[in-house]
Amino acid sequence: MYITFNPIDVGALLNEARPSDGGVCVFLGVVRNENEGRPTASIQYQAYGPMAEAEMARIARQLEAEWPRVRVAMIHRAGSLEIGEVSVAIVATAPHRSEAFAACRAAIDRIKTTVPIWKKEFHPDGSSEWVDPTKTSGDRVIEPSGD
Amino acid sequence: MYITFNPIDVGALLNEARPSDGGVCVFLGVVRNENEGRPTASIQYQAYGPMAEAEMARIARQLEAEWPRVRVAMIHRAGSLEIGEVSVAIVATAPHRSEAFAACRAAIDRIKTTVPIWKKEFHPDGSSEWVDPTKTSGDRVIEPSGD
Amino acid sequence: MRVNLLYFASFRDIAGSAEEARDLPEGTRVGDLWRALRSEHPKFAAYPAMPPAAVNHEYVDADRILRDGDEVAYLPPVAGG
Amino acid sequence: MRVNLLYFASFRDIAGSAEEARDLPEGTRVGDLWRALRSEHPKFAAYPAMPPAAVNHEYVDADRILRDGDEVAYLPPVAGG
Repeated sequence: MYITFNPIDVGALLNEARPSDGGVCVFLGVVRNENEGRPTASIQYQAYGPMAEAEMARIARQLEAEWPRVRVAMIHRAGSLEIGEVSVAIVATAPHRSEAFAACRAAIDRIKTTVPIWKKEFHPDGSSEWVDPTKTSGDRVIEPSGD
Repeated sequence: MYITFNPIDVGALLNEARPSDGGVCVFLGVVRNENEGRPTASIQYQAYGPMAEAEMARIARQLEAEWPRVRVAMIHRAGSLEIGEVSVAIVATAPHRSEAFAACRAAIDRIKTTVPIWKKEFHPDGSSEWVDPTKTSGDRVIEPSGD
Repeated sequence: MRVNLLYFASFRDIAGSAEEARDLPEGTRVGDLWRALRSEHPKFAAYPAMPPAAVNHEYVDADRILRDGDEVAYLPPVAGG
Repeated sequence: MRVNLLYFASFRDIAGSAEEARDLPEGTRVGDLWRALRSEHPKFAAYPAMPPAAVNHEYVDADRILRDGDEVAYLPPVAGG
């Protein structure tokens, strides 16, 4: 449960499973080459570090209370990221896969809602802006023709 | 989409994302230390290799037809596995996380239903048997007291 | 004609081998061959219905007609994942 | 009493700084301080309601009374993930 300015070591996260765990669900957020139909060159993530870490820990405790057999770990990047870099990694381990999937999905949804991290998109034309998900829908994407 | 007798390199699987992908969902099946309340010492996976690979490829094509923006990769182990080893790895990449989660979850459910792979459980007391999921429910587990 | 018959997992234990070549009359169907195996191995007779069957790595129905060179397998309940 | 006020992302652009110390009268609430910021920075006035606020790394309501040494932040819409 931490914020890092260094690339996330995803392989290391996969050693989280306990001997009683049969299912591991991992979610990775990756920097895309476009958003809302506009090309992206890079992303700068700014975090309110201590509060972001406290909030991620609170979310993990909350998830582990809702799914007592699940353990959740999460890491979020800060700083400047190129296309294809991992911005967030979540690992949910559980005896069975249903719980692992459900907790992992809930983790990323809650991270996006309450963890104080912001992202500035830089475009190939040199322009940039802070992303406001309350004004744009990440899922209502204009399909790029060559995608 | 293959069967391997060697440990699965999960890290390598994570390089599957395309520049337009924003979400990667990974599922790992891991050998547990118990099943249906009985302790497990190790697992032997036997695969009908060529058919298992053909069936995994068919499932991937089917998933990519249902979720056209998703790409799915899957690897299954064969041979003898210890507790904690990864038996199956699935990676679903997509522009957005909903599709990645849905396709990954469907992939493991379908693998368990139709891919011709069998597992023999070995117990600490030396006994062993082929697992028949049609007779036992993997989710109706007797809770071990210390779990 | 001759087909190659493969056995896996508990079926391999019942048959006592992993693979065997079988000479069959023309027109033999997948369901016919299963009935022959039931009569040879009493433990196969314990199965109320024909298990899932594959010819040349694809699932097939009981009425699939076998051809020379086919690879045939009856599959006990799968347990991958 | 004195609090430490932090700005992030677009709010940092509006305020022109990342951090400032503020002397406030005893009993000042989180909502009161937001109203003061609105009067200083016209762009904050564009926000119809007080944005989510945090004191000492926890979300708080507008009626939270501020105390000496508190770390206060008003948070623009988060976009992690």
